Amino acid sequence: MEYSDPIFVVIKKGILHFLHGFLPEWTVVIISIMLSITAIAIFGPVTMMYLTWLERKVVGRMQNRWGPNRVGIFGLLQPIADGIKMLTKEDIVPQDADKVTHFLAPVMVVIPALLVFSVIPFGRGMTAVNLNVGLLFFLAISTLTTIAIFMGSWGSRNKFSLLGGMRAVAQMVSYEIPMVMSVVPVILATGTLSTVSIVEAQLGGKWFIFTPWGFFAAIVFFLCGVAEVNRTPFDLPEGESEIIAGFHTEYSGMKFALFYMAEFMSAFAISGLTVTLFLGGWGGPVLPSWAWFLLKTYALIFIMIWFRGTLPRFRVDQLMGFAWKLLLPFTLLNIFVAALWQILPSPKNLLVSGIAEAVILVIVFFASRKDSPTKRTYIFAD
Amino acid sequence: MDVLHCLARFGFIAATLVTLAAAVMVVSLRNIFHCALALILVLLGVAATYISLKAEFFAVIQILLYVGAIMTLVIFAIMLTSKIADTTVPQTNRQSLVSFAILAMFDVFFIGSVIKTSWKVNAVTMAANVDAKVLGMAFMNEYVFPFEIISVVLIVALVGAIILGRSDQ
Amino acid sequence: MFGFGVLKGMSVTLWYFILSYIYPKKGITTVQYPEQKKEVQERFRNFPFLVYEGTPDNMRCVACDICAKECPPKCIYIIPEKDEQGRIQKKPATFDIDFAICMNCGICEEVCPFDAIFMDHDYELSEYDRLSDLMYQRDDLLKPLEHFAKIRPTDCAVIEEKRAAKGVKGRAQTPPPAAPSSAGPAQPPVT
Amino acid sequence: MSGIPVSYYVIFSGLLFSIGLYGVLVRRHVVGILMSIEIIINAANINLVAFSRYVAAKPEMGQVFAAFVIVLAASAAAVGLAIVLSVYRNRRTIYTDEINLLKW
Repeated sequence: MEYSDPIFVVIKKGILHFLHGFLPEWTVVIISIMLSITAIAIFGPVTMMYLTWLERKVVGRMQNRWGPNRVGIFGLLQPIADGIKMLTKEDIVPQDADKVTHFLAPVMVVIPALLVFSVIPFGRGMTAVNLNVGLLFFLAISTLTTIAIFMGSWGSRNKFSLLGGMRAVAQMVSYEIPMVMSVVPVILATGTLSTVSIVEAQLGGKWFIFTPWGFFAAIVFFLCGVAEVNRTPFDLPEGESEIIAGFHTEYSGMKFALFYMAEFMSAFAISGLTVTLFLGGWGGPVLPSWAWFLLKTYALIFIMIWFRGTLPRFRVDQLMGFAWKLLLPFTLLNIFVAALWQILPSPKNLLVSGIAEAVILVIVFFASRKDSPTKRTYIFAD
Repeated sequence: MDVLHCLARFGFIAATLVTLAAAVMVVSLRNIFHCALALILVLLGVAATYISLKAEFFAVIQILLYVGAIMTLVIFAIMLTSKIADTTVPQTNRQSLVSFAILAMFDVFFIGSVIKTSWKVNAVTMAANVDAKVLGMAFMNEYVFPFEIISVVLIVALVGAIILGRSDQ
Repeated sequence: MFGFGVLKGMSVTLWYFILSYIYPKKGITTVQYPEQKKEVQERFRNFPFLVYEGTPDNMRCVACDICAKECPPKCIYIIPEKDEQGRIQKKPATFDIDFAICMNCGICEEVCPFDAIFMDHDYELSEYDRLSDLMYQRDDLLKPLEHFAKIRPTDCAVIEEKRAAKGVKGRAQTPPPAAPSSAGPAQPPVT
Repeated sequence: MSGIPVSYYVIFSGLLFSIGLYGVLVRRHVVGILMSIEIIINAANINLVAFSRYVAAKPEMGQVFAAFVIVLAASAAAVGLAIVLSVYRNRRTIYTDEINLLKW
């Protein structure tokens, strides 16, 4: 398949070529880096703004409502109105709060959300940094969010914040493990940690989601990603009906908006990484590569919003049990299935690994069910 | 490209200074939670050092393991134990002045001796590319026995930690 | 079982999502409020108003103060009119209702022996100042009997029939939907 | 990176080590001591990686050892924090000079 450079790459190359005429080489290198950073720094917040719009629209439609439709046509200016409102709101800091921590937390939470964009391949040649450990970089940087959330929750000096923060940390640490484990088969198949190489290994329709192990690994990875960014049904850290707003109870105005921004940008990044790992990245016919990437990513984001429109929140023990009893053993065994797929010859491996996958799924499912807590008996409610 | 090298060097020195300042904060701040946050900064600075040594894989592992796992554990332990924000409790014992003097003397001699030593730099390893594949090969071929031992140690430690940390039924 | 419940629930929301595009009438149940308004029911009640017949001078209220006494949040304030000798007239000089306090209970309507005060259907009353703008004076509250007949035709017919049967003189002689020109004499009813 | 001599790294790790050792010596809080130990381990790791890059026979050797050290640090942290928790549960204190049951 022949791919030409996407338009954004052509523009960047043109600018650099123009500058190369009269500037020394090192400034051109710096400007090249700056251009990538600027593109991400613009793309991230704009994505966040329109994801809020999209989420409100889609959830509204699912709940028999129109969603925002007042500001601008189809409510398209709603994010800007929200932004103005957020910026002009009073910034409230609790009297007993740990001022430094309380101030730093929203900043710290946005940094990893922006950093992970640097290794996502948005299109052919459209990766800001082609790290040879890009995948691990993504996973490592996204763990920094945990610390930032905990800083905010502890710095607020509010018991609901602290509860939300503790829940966030417990949940993120738990879901980190099946997430990494579900990525291992992909590394096994491609033999690389670079996101760009992973996408290139899937070109020509050899998407990993079409393999038995890839299908389940993609589901597990996506579910863990949803849990990592604290979205419904895993939104226990900010469960409104239980602990007010969780870790961002004491935040208002722009600081709250930063938490929100981090959540949405992480949601986009997780969807983008799922696309990169399992759905063939930017590969696809006819359309330009970045359009394919955005199409697939927004399809996954739609699924996230669909979850939010449908599912109720997990209970804490269900949440932990799901991660440790179902997902973790399943992803561990999934690695073996992926190894089977790798070593067997081509037509046989589909059958063998498919059967192995089904057997493992059934075993893990029933093993985890047996241990699940017995049905509660209500003594006083009857 | 000389300017870029200068910038990289400046960045490394800045990261080093930030790391040292954060390390001082870890041992001197009164609020133990702030200490943990400063320790995270130290670990990130050490990861930056690894990147300057062209050990990107190791830097990422450092962030993933230390910041993601160990620091979360430490913060959980801090939360579970004590009154953290109470600044009236003294956080240092009486040895602080003595140990400060001894360690300062140690540092002076140490830096002096390091500067006087002439290091034989190995040009081959300087240029070598150590990525995840090379490390994996090393783990699975030459160092496979220590690798297995260390995994057993880790499992034993985790089981022990669970047994120790479990509340008595 | 086996997570199929989740899929079932998700198919429901997806169906409504699609339905809202292909058949919005059923898929979307909200009303676009300032442009579209829902028809209020006839027995809907909001803040009270005072009834007059024909001209605003010809009001039914006799300043008996019963509604002010019965009002649970005490939002009604009445001063009867006095003539030159200082005798109390059967007409309010001041009839204030503080809509910021009124709780729409409708007790004033229930207790009024002269059928002079009724609950209105108007609910768009927001103001910028709750102290002065929501304090409705007598002249703000006065509305013709035809308004009452229009918003609550059933109640109006029953009440006016009863008044006619009781033989209340004067103001009840005109059938409610009639033109204001045929209003009765201006004599205050002797009760 | 070629511009940075190896002595920079050694001095850096030496300073980090002495700061960590100071923390171990003077901290009263057990978790503080554990955190200082983490600093010391990191200083050692910097040395391992730097020497493997500059002077070792094989470039991956130091990193392999540093990985072992990280695993050991993780197990030490896990066990240490579990001990801290059980001590706190039994004695209601985590200041080292107040935990003197075995002192004579």
